[in-house]
Order: sequence, then C-alpha cells, then structure tokens
Amino acid sequence: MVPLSWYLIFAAALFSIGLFGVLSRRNAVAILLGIELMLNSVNINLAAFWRYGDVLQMTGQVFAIIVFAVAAAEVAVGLALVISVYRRRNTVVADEINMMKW
Amino acid sequence: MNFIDTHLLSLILFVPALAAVIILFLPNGENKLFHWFTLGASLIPFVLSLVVWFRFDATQSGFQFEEAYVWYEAIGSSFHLGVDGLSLTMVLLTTLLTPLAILASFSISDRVKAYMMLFLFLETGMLGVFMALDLLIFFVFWEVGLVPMFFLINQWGSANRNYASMKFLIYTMGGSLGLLLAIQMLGVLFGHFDLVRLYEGWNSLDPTKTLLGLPVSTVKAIAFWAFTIAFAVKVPVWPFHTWLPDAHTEAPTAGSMILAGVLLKLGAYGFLRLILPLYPNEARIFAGALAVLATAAIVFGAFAAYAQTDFKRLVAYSSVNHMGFVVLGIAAAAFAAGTNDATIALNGAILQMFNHGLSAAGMFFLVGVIYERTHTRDLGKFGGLFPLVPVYGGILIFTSMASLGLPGLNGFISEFLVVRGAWPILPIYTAISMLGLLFTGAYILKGIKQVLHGPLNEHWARGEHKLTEINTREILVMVPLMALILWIGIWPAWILNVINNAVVKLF
Amino acid sequence: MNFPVLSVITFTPMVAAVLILLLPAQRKNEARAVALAAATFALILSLWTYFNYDQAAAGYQFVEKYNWLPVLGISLHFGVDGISMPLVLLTGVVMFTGVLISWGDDHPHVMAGIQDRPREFFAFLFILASGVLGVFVSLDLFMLFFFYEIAVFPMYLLIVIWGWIETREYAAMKLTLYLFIGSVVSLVGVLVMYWIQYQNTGLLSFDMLQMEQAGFSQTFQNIWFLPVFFGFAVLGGIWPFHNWSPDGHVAAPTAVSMFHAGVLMKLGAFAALRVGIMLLPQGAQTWSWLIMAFAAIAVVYGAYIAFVQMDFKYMVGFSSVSHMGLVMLGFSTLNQQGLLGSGVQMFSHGVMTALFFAVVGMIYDRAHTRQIPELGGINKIMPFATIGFIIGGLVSMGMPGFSGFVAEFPIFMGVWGRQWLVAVIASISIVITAAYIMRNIRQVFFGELPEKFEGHLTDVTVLDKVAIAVLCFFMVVIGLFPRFMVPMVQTGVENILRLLGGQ
Amino acid sequence: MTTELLIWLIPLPPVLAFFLIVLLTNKNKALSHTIAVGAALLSWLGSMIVFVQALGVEHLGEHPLGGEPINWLPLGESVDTYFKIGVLVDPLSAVTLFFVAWTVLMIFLYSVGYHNFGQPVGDHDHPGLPPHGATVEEHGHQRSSPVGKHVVPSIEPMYSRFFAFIGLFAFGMFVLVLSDNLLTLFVGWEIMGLCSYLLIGFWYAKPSARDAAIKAFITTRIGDVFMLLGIAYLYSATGTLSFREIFTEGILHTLATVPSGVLGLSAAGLIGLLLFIGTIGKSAQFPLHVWLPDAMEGPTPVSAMIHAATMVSAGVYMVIRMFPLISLDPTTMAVVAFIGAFTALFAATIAVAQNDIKRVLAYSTISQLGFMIAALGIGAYVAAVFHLVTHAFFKALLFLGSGSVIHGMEHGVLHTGNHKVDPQDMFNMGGLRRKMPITFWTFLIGGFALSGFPIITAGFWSKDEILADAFGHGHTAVFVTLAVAAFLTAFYTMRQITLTFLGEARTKEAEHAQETPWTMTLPLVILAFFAVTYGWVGIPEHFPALGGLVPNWFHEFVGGTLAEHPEAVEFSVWPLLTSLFVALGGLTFGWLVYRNVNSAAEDRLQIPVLKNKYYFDEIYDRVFVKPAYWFAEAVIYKFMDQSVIDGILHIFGPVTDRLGSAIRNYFDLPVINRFFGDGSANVTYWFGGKLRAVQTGRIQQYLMLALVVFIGIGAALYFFLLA
Repeated sequence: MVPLSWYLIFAAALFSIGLFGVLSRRNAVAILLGIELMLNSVNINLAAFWRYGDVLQMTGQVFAIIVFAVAAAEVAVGLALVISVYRRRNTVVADEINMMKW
Repeated sequence: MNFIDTHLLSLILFVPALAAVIILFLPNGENKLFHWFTLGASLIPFVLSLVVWFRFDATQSGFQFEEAYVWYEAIGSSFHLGVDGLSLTMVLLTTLLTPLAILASFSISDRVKAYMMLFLFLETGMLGVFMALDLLIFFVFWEVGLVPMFFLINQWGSANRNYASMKFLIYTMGGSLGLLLAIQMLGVLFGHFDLVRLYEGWNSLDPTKTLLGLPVSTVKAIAFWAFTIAFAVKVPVWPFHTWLPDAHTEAPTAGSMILAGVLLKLGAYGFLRLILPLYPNEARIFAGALAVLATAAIVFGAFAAYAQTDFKRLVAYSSVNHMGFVVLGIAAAAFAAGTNDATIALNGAILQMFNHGLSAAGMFFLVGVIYERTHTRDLGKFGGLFPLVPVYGGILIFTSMASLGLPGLNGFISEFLVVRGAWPILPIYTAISMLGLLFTGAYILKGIKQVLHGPLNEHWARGEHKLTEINTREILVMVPLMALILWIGIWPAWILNVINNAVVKLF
Repeated sequence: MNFPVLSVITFTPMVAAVLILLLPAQRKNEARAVALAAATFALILSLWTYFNYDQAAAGYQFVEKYNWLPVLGISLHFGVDGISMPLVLLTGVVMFTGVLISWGDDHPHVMAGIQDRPREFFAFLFILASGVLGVFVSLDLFMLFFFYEIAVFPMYLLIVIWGWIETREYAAMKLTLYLFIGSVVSLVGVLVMYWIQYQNTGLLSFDMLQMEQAGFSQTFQNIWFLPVFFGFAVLGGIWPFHNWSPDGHVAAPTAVSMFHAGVLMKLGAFAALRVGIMLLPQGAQTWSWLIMAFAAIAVVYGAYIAFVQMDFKYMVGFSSVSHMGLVMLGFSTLNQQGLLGSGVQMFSHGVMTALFFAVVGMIYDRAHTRQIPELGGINKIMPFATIGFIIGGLVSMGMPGFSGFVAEFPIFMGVWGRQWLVAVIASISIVITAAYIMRNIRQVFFGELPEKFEGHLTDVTVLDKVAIAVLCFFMVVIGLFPRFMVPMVQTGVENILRLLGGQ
Repeated sequence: MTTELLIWLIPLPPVLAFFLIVLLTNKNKALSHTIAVGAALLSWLGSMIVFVQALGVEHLGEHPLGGEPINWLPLGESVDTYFKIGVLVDPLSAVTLFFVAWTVLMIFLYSVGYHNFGQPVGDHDHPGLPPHGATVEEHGHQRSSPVGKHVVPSIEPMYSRFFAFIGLFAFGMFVLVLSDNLLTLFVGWEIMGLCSYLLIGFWYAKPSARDAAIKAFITTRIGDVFMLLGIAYLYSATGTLSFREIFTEGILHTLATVPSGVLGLSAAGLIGLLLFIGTIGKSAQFPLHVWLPDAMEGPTPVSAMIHAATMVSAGVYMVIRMFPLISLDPTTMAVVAFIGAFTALFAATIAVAQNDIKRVLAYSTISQLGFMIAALGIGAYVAAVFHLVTHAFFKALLFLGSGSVIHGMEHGVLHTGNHKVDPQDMFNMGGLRRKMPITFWTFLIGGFALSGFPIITAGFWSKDEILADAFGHGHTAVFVTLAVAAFLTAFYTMRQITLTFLGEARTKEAEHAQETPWTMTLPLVILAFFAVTYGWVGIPEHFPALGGLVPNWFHEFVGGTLAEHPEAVEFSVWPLLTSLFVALGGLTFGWLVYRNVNSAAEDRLQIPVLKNKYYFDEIYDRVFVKPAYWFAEAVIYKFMDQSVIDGILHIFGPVTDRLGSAIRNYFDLPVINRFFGDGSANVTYWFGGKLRAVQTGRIQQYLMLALVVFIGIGAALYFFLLA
C-alpha cells in the first residue's frame, strides 16, 4: 500500500495551498476557503496517522471529527461576519475592513 | 474607707479627670452648675492631699503612699506613684491653687463647660508629674499638662493669644524633645523606667564602659543637657524665658494663676527630682553655667519687669526674676551637694517654689480683677485708684510686698535661705543677684505707684467706667493665699520641716 | 475551633457586595442598610475574635485550612496572630465607620456622604474590604497575593467614579500603577521563593508556615529581600514610593480615603512584614539600615511637607506618609520594642487617620473647599467633629495618654537600640507635627467663621457622630490602657524575633 | 508672768492693733485711735517693767535677759543646725527700749491731736490728700440767724489707717530692738522700711509724696540688700546669727583672722562693711542720705518724726549692736569714722540754707547721726549710744515742736483762707512765741539740746563725750570736723528758732496762728523733760565741779554690754572748751545774723549749691535712675528679649516653612512626582506611540508575521535542539 509519506506530502501541499490562499487573496470568502483547506489538510494527517498507528485507538478519528466541528462552526461564524460586513460596507475585501484600525 | 486609705494618691490624681468626664455629660448651658460642681470636684483633691499631708511621716526617708499598677509592662513601665516631702509640698500647692483658680474663673461665661473640663484635666496633668515615680509616667503627665493650657490660652485668652499659645506649646514641646529622647535612652539601657531603681542603677554605671558606642560620661553629659533644657524651658531659665511673658499675659486670669503658680514649678521640680539625683557629677560640673543663667534670670528678669508698661507683663517678668532664685539655689546645691550650705540652699529653693506659687498666683489674680473691671492692663491708664478701691488696694499692696520679699512675709524666708545657701558656694553670682533683688523692689513699687497712687484718674471715678470694689468672691480667693503668705512668713517651720527632711534624706 | 470565623469575616463583605448589587439601583437606603448590616456583622465578629484570641497560647489561632489547588500546594489557609489580629479589628472598625459616614446627609442643600450610586459604591468598597481582610488572615502566600490584588483593583473604580473631579483619573491611574508594579515586583520574588523552596525541600507549597522552614540561603535572601519587601512596602507608602498616596487621598471620596490611609497602607506594611521580614529574616537584617534610612527620611520629610500644605487633605495625606514612616522605622529596628511599636502604630495610625479623613470629608462636603486659609470657625457649627479632630490631632502628635504615644514611644526606643542618631533626627517630626496640627486646628476650627459659610453649613449627622465616637474610643482606650492591645501585639513580635533568630 | 515671756509680748500689742484696725475698726475713728494708743501704752508699760528689771540685774552684759531661743527654721540634719530666734535685753537694748517706748507712746498720743480728732469732716477732703479744713456755721442766740461761717481744720480722712500704720511701725521697732539675732532684727528693720514707705506716701495722691515714698524705699533697700548679703555671709561663716553666739571670743577671732578675699579685708571686715552699708541706707548717711529730706512729704510731722527720730536710729542701733564685730577690722572702722564725720559736716552745711522748718531738722538729723557713726568709728562706743538716746529725745521733741508750729500756722492759713502761704516756710513765721508759748519753750529746749547748750541740756553731755573721745583717742581730723559741724548745728538751730519764734510775725497767718491742743503739747512737755534730764545720767567723773555728783551710770551700764569694759577717756580741757565755744558761739552768731532778717531775700546764706543740697538728687537722677530705666527698657527688654531672643525664636517658624516648601516644590513634586512617577508613565506612553506603526490592522500582515516568527522559532529550535 502507499506509504505514509505520500499522505503527508499531500497534506503538506494542501496546507501550503491553503496558507497561500489565506495570505494572498483579498477576498474574505477566499481567505475562509483557504482556512478550510488548511484544516482539512490537518484532517488528512490525523486520519493517516491513525491508519498507520495503533488502529484500535480512536484518537485520530476523534480529533478529526472535532476538527470538522470546529471548521463548521468557524465557517458559519466567519461567513456570517463576512455577510454582515458586506451588508454594511458593500465589500468583502479584507483590507477595506478597517473599522477597528486606529 | 479602706480603699481610700490605700489609693489616696490615685484618688487625688484622678478625681479631677473623673469630674471632667462627668461634666461632659451634664446638661449644657448650666453655667452655675458647672461652676459649683467644678469647685466642689477640685476641693476633694485638696481635702485628700491635706489628709496625706497630715499622715505624712516627715522623719522617715524614701517615698510614702506608694502605689504601683501594671501599665505598659511591654517596655517595663509601671504606673508607680508616691510622694516625699518635696513632691508633697508641690501636690499641696497644686490642689490648693486649683480650687482658687476655679473660684477665680467664676466670671467666665463663655463655654464654661469646656473651660472647666480643661481646668480639671490640667490639674490631673500637673499632679501626675509631682506624683510619678516612673520616668515614663512622669513624661506622660508632663506633656498632658500642655494641651489644656494651650486651649485655655488659645480660647479664653486676650488679643494676642494665638501667638502666645503657639509659642507656649511649641516651645515647651520642643524643649521636652530632649527629655523624651533621654528617657527613651534610659529605658533602653535599663529596660525599666522606675525612678527608685534608676537612682541606683544609673549612678552605678561603670564610667569606663561605652553605651551606644559613646563613653558613658559623654552619654550622661548629653542626657543631662537634654533633661536640663527641657526643665530650663519650663522654669523658665534665662534665655528660654520669652514664652512666659506672652503666655502669662494672654492667658485668662485663672490660667495665669495656674501657669505661674504651678506649671513653672514643674520645671524646677524636674531639676530637683531628676537632675540632681540622676546626674550629680554632671550637675556639679555644669553648676557654674546654671548659676550664670540663674543670675541672668534674676537680674534681667527684674530689669525687664521694671521696663514694662503692661501690668500683667510686669508680673509675668517678676516670675522670671523669682524663679531665678529657685534655680540659683539648685545650682548652688548641685555645686556643693551634701554640704549644709547645699541643704539650706535647697530648702530655700523648694520653699521659694511654694512661696512664688502663692504670691504669683495672687498677683495675677489681682491683675485679673482690675482687668475685668477696666479692660486695660496699661499701667499708664490707671492711677490713683486707691480711694476708689481701698480693700483691693490693701490686698494688692500686701501681695506685692510678699512678692517683693518683705521680711515677715513668705518670700523673704525662702530668698534669704537661697542667698544664705548660695553665698559661700557661688559668692559672685549671689552678689550680682542682689542687684536683681534691688530692682524687684523697683518694679513692685512701680506697679503700686502706677495703679494705686498718684492723682486719681477721673476716667474711673464716675460714670459707666466707675471702678467697683473687689467683691466677696474675689476676696475669698485671696484670703487663703494671704493667710498662707503671712503664716509662712511668720512661722515657716510647719512646711519647712517637711521640706528639710526631704532634702536631708534625698540629697 | 470548628466555626470558621475568619473566613466568615473575610467573605461577609464579598457576599454583602453581591447582595447589594442585586438590589435595584434606585433603592439607595436598602443598599446602605445592607452595607451597614454587613459591616456591623463583620465588626462584631472581629471584636469577638479579638477578645477570644488566647494571648497565653499566642501563635496563629482560629486556623482554617482548605485545599484549593493541592497540585501547586495552594490552600485556603487562614489564621491570625498578634500582629494581624489588631489589623483585622482595624478593618472591621474602618469598614463600619466608613459605611456610617458614607451614608451622609441627603439634605438637598448638603448632599454629604455618597449620594451618587451608593449601590455600586458600597459594592466596590466591600470587595475592597474583603480583599483587605483576606490579606490579613491568609497564611498562604498565594492567597495573600490573591486577596492583595482584589484589594487593590476596586480602588481604581472607587476613585475614578466617586473621586474629586479635578484629579481623579490621574490619581486613580497613578495609584493603580504604583501598586500593581509594586505587587508584580514582589510577585516575582515570591515565585522565586516558591521555586527555591521546591528545590531545597522538594515540596511545592505556598504555605508561609512551611516557607519559614524553607532554609533560604544568606545570599538568596540578600538578593531577593529587597524586591519582596519594597514591592509590598510601596503600598505601605514608603519613601520614595510614597507619592501615589497623598494624591490618592486627595482624589478619593471620604470613605475611600479612610480605607486607603486607614487600612490599605497597613496592607502594604503588613505584607512587607509577613513576606519580607518573616520569610527572609537574614535579608532583613542585611538591609535594615536601608529601610531605616528611608523610613527616617519619610518621617521628617512627610512632616515637613505636611507643615506647608494649604490643602487640608494633602496635609493629612502627608502626615500619614510621615506616620507610616514610623511604622517602617519600627520594622527596620528588628528588635522587640521597635516591632511592638510598629504593630501598635499600624492600628493607631489606621484609626487616627481614618478619623482625620472622616472629619475632613465632613467639612469638605459642606464647605466645598479644602483650602485651610478659606476655612475657619468650624467648631461653632460642628463641635463634635471638632473634638474628634482634636483628639485625632493629639494622637498624631504623639501626645501621651493617646494611642499615638503608646505606639511611637517604643518605636523610638527600638531605634535607640539600633542607631541613636536616627532617633534624634526622627524625633524632630514630633514637634513639626505638633506645630502643623495645632496651627490647623486653630485656623480651621477656631478661627473666624467666614461669613460665606454663615447658615450654609450644617452640623454632622448622628451617624457621623457615632463613627467619630467609635474611632476616638479606640485611640483613647489604647492610650490609657496599653494592655488593651500591647500584650497581643507582643505575642506576634515574639514570633518574629524567633524567626529573626536570637532572643 | 516671767520676764522672758514679757519681753516676748512687748512687740505684740501694736501689731494686734494694726490687724484690728485694718480688719475691723477701720470705719470707727475713735475706736481705732483708742486701740492704737492703748496698744502703745501696753508696750510702754511692758518696756518700763523690763527696763526696771534689767537695771536690777548684776552684770547684765554677761547675763542678758531673754531666756532660751526657739527653733524657727528647721534646716539641716539635726536640731543644732536649726535656725533659732529669741529675745535679748542687754544694757544696750535696755536703754534703746527705754527711749523707743517713750517716743512711740508720745507719737501715738500726738497723732490724735495732729490729725484733728474731734474736728468736723472736711468739705471736699479726699482720701490721699491732706485735709483742707471744714466750714462751720456759728449760730447766734436766735438759732435761725447764722452769724457767720468760718473755716476750721478738718479731720484726716484716713485717720484709722494712719494709726494702723504707726502701730505696725512700732511693732517693727520693738522687734528690732528686742531680737537676739540679726535675722529678726532685719525683719523689724524691713517692716519699718515698709511703714516708712506707707507713711511717707500716706498722702499718696500727691505725686511728690508718692515719689518720695518710692525714693525712700529704694534708697534704703540699696543698703538693705548689702546688709542681707552681710547677714548671709556672717551666717555661713559662723553658722549662727545670734548675738550671744557671735560675740564670743572664738568666733570673733576666726572672723578677724579669716581673709574674705575682697580688698584684703578680713571676713569680719567685709561683713562689717556690708552691714554698715545697710546702716548708711537706713540712717541716711552720705551717699544714701537723699531720701530723708524728701521723707518730710509725709503727714507733718509725725511720719517725719518717725523717720527722723526713731527709724533712722535703728540703723545706728544696728552698727552699735554689731560693734564688737565691726571693730575687728581697722579698715572698716576707718570707713565708718570717715563716713560719719563727713556726713555730719556735709549735712550741717546744707541745713544752714534750708527754709522749710522740717527740712532743717531733717538735715540736722542726718548730721547728728553722722556724729554717732563717727563716734563709733573711733571706738567711742558708749558715747555713740549716749548720743543716740539723747538725740532721740530732743530730736523727737524738735520734730513734734515743728509739727505743732506748722499745725498752728495751718490754723492761721485756714483762717485767712490764703492757701498760697506755705505753713512750713520759716520766713512766713516769726513771733510765734506769743501765739504758742508751750511749743516755743519746748522747742527752745530741744533746740538748745541739739546745739549742745552747756550743762543743762542732754545734748551737751553726749556731744561733749563724743568730742572728748575723738580728741582723747587722737583722731584729730574727726575731732575738727565734728567740732565745725557742731558749730554749724548750733548756728542753724538758732537761725531756726529766731526765724520761727522771735521777732514779729511776718504774715497775717502767723498772726492768726494758735496753740495746739493738749494731745500735742503734752508729748512736747514730756519729751522736753527727758531732753534736759537724760543727759545727767552720763556726766563723766572727772568733769570739773559736777563730776562725781551723780555717778556716770550710763557709762557703767551701757559699757557693760561689751565683753571688755571700755574705760572712760581721761578728762581733757580742750574738747570741753571746744564744745562750749561751738555751742554758745553758734547760738549767738545765729541770733545775731538772723535777728532782723525779714525775708529769704535778705538771707545771705541762700547759696544755690547749699540750697540745692549740692545737686545730689539731680546727679543721682542722671547717673543712676535714668540710665537704669533706659537699660531696663531699651537694652534688656526691647533689645535682648524682643529683638535677640525672640528674633532667634522667630527664625524657626519661617525656616520650617521654607524647608517644607522647598522639599515639596524642589524635590517631591519635580523629582519624585514628575520624574520618577509621571516620568516612567510618560516613557511607556512614548514607547507605545512608537510601536503603533506595527499595528496596521491588516489580518494578512499579521498572519505573515506569525508565519515568519513561527519559521524563525522553528529554525531556532531545530538549530539548538536537533543540531
């Protein structure tokens, strides 16, 4: 079967893409997507380690599920914020959301 | 009854304070009530001290009627009371003068309640100093006396009272700083403040040892001066005397009576009770300096009094002059402790303290009497009042003569004894102080001349300014004083015996 | 000792605070009533404890110990000894009187006391009180800190919200910063001690009774004593870190000033003693000369500045700098008389200065000025307050017959034991104190009553009189019968001397 | 009643009278003078009894009366160091007691009349001023028709007070005479001082009287303080003041040998000198004589008489009493002799130029006392005592006489109502011998006695004895001086008599003068009797013709006072001739000169320097009084107390203030508050401001930063841990 390293490399790549998205995109939604990518890359890692580790222990899956939950919550909150910002400011560009800035 | 027997001193001491507290709870505005209640309350200590006086066994040495209670054992201070011939005389003087002073202040109508309370507290404070056999207690009462006096002057005094009262308070407190420190040092050294034990312990210190990093002799010298200055300010010895004319002049009549009658004695008492026994050597060494100051007080006091145009100030300066003799006697005794001359000098000094208490109180009261009627103390504004107030005039002349030291009256005995005792020891100073004695005559006669004699100042003769004769209450105040003045002048043995025994035993 | 009296005392104010906050805002008098009830209760309890403290047995009594965070060796460990017992009582007294005088007079013309949002005021005040009490009673270093911070933080709000409009932000911030910086500094020291103890004895515990046996090395103590001691001493208003205190006094509302000067500063001194001197005795011996120097400076310095103050509250503020200097002076002697004196002085000064601020506040609330030259003739209007202030003044000038003398005399004796010169220098302050106290009494209370006050001023309320009376009572009783307090303090002092080794 | 007790009791009645009058009978004049005179009578009685008993005692000098002294001041460890007082009657005090008792009684009696007892109260008399007389209406036979009104002398307003004072005075004198020690003697001495003050200033409303009183008191007090010093010295040197103990061989010897360390005098010398200064003050010797003439301001003439005749004798009495001690040191004796002789002459010269009848007598008193002092100074103990006694009598007589004259004149003045006429100025008198015969004859006797009219008057014998002693002991200078003085004495006495009594009345007042009541004349007569007879008890044995007719009792008796009996100086004719010459010469010369002088203008002896008493008052005023007051006020009070001492005190307040505000404003506020307190805050603030730039608010920048940091830390960890 495919060695663990492949999964890891794949996850790392996915993470990097996500990170790049977060850092480079100006659109808030896109940034959120990037974050999703990063989370999921972590999930892949977790699953992979579980599979190659002690199968009887459920920790890997459990953590992955927790991450799903967190991610869902985060998307929900995040999108809600973005929408509310858009309603007020007619923009979803991160740089223009600077009300909190001094 | 038994309780009274065993607690005589503390009763004498605390009855006034207790009465003061009671007054606090009496209904306001009842001036008459306050007057009489206070008078009664102040008479109790007098009666009790008479009891002590008659039960006192002059022949035996040491302290009598001793009482000791736990007070502040943490630093080794106990509430230790006791009297010997020296303090008993002063206690008697205090308890005698206070009722008179209170009787004298019946004319006070402003805030009588507070006034009377202060007065009673004042009495407690003074008595405590005379009775205390514990240095800390001594200091406690020493300071306690100040506050009521401050407020008496500051609240019921005349025009310049603020200045005078502050001067009095700060000066005396400043003076007693050294006392405080020295007492603390003694406490640290010995772990207790008990006088009776200190008398031995302190003098038996090995002079070669070092205390607090200083040689014992130095420490003693410093402590000696600390004590001396505190007492010198109180006496007051020239040149620490300038608070006195101000305080006396501004104080209310009764206040001046007590101030001159008793408070000044505290200082002299301190000399006798603490300095001579505790620092015999230092006292001997510095007696010369003390004598110089005493002589200065006598001479300059007399001159300054002679220069006054304010009747009360004149009398105030006379106190400086008279207390100078006390100090002179003390200096002489310090110089030649143990000799017969010293004994005589001390007898003179102590008797002089008592005598001055009588005559000065009387003089201040008489000044007050005429001040209440004329509202001026300016000698220039009087003149020829004798025909208007013959009785007052007679009393005034009598008291003045006592203060002048006329033989046959009390002042002469003590002054003679002081001179007699001091002459062989400090002849020069004694001789110079004679000049003071001469000018005593000068200023006394000046006072009489300006007030009573000469052409009548018509301003007081008629109309709303008409000068009224001294009234019965006021005469009542003077009678005991005059009686004692005369009695001591003619037959001093009754009091001198007690004093002499104390002196012989103590020094 | 089954009944947990100490924790009850400590948490009573806390609970009361919560209760008060639950009340609707406009019901001022209920809030006051609850406050008064709680304060009275605490006072009674503390009195009860005070009189049930067994002086023969000495040591820590009414001890309670509950595990709080066993892993780190933190426990809710309460207990009082001869030093802290009087301070608990002091807190009780100040709390009680503070509530009384904050009740004030809601006469439309006067509006004395706290008329604005009393609910919140009392709530914060009680949290503060609770913290203070906690510090005094806790034998656990962590808890001590815990309560210490609790005590400090409400001050900010109390001053900022109810303080004197002119300077309240400045003063509040200044005070908070000083105190927090101080506490942080000492916190570091404490944590280090905690750690070293772990190394030495292998046990993780903040319990001070155990720390006493931690066996800190001489060098360690020399190094860490200074931060620990001075960190706390800042709250004790030690020179040259005293400056927050007069400003704070001036800005704070009356009751807060009373707490501040009366209790809070004792908090610092107490903590400095408990943690600094008792846990690092050799360090204390090494550095006592420094403390003595600072303290001596503070004594004279404070007196001199107070002498020239034209602002009544500043005058009192600096006088308490001077008096706290005496406390520190007593600490620095590290001998029986000195520590004894400090112990008593902490109580005496607490009561005395509380009284001062109470009276000053009463006058200010009515006359709306604190400028001494503008005041005068107050005794015609508030004689009772006048008498109170005079008694306080006599205490503060160390007049025999009052608690001040009982406290100061041993302190000076202690100093004599160490360095007579300092005693001489420090004693100057006595005269200066006498001078400004008497001068101000004369001016403010007996001077000429300015006509602008004619009829505009009202006498103090009954509650105020009660407060004054209570405070005076303690000063006089201790002055006349030192036995009332001294032996108890002495038991505490014995313990300290034991730790200091020797004796 | 034992003699001792009696002696103790003698002084008491007058003092009791004093208190009775002051306290009780002040209002009732009759009662007051009854009490006073009664008291004087009792004392007189006692004195006479004691005197007689003293005469009976053998060797009174060795065994004086008086008995055991009693403890007065308990001093020192044991009873024998206590100070004891007692009474003592030895020959000296006995004779003194004799004349004191007599004169005192006479004064008391005389005062009744002098103060116009029985006369109506004055119209506008004022306490403190002499009475101005009262107007009475005479009614004719029809009661309703007033015939006319005229002014009569009015009673003294302070009548009772006067008797109280002289009562106290008598007490003082008796105490002084009877006491057996120097201290109680001093007590009496000073009490008399007080009385003289009170009596001179009796009419206190008169500024002149008031000032004279003060002058008298202060001047005598100068002497007194030195005397007190002497007493103290004596007491400390010998441990006693009792005459019995001091005048014993041992003590006197030690005193004579111990040096005092002052001017090379022996202890005895210095003590003697100090005591003698006391006498100078009391007996108005040069240079402290100035008070006595002013003392005449007192109620004419009684207080004057008290001062002149009695009190001043006290001074002499004291030196005589202390003679054994004083005589130990020749220097002191020389001083005494000099002062005495000088004063005698000096005063006499002044007396010559005085017009006030009393002042003449005052100066003559000073001069006569000078005689006594001089006699003592040359060791003529008995002579001094003798002259003391005789002088007391005739001088008393003269003063009372002059008083009587003045009283008579005042009557005249009241009659004419012309108050400008001074009733005391001798040039307003003249021819009074007819108006007031008794006064004239008694005054004549007194005057002759004073001037030493040979044989019959007492003054002759005493003065003669002094001159004889001076001559006999070879003190020529003293002898000459005294002789001249004696001549002058006789001269001004005659001048006085001539101007007053002889010739014609020079004023209407003198014409209307009238004789005084019996209460005043009776004393005159009695005193005149003694002024004559008393001299006969002391006639020297070897006196031609008279010598030995009567034994020289006085010399025997008084001489016995001394331990070694002074032998009488052997008789020499020269002094006798001298005294005869000066007495008679002076009298005749005086009469010749003044017989027809009618006004002060014609008096050629009105030399300013004499008239103004050699300007002593002015000099003293400039040299002592004014500077003293200036010193007291300007130097001591204004400068030393108020400027220097208070100045120093007043520095403290401001200094504290400055120091305090300096600390507050230049250290506390700037350094501690601003620099450290706010300073640290500001630094933080500034730093924060600088750091603001980092906070862009761009989430992606933050993330980038986080990434960089993460990588950095990761690298670091990698580097440190793994590698």
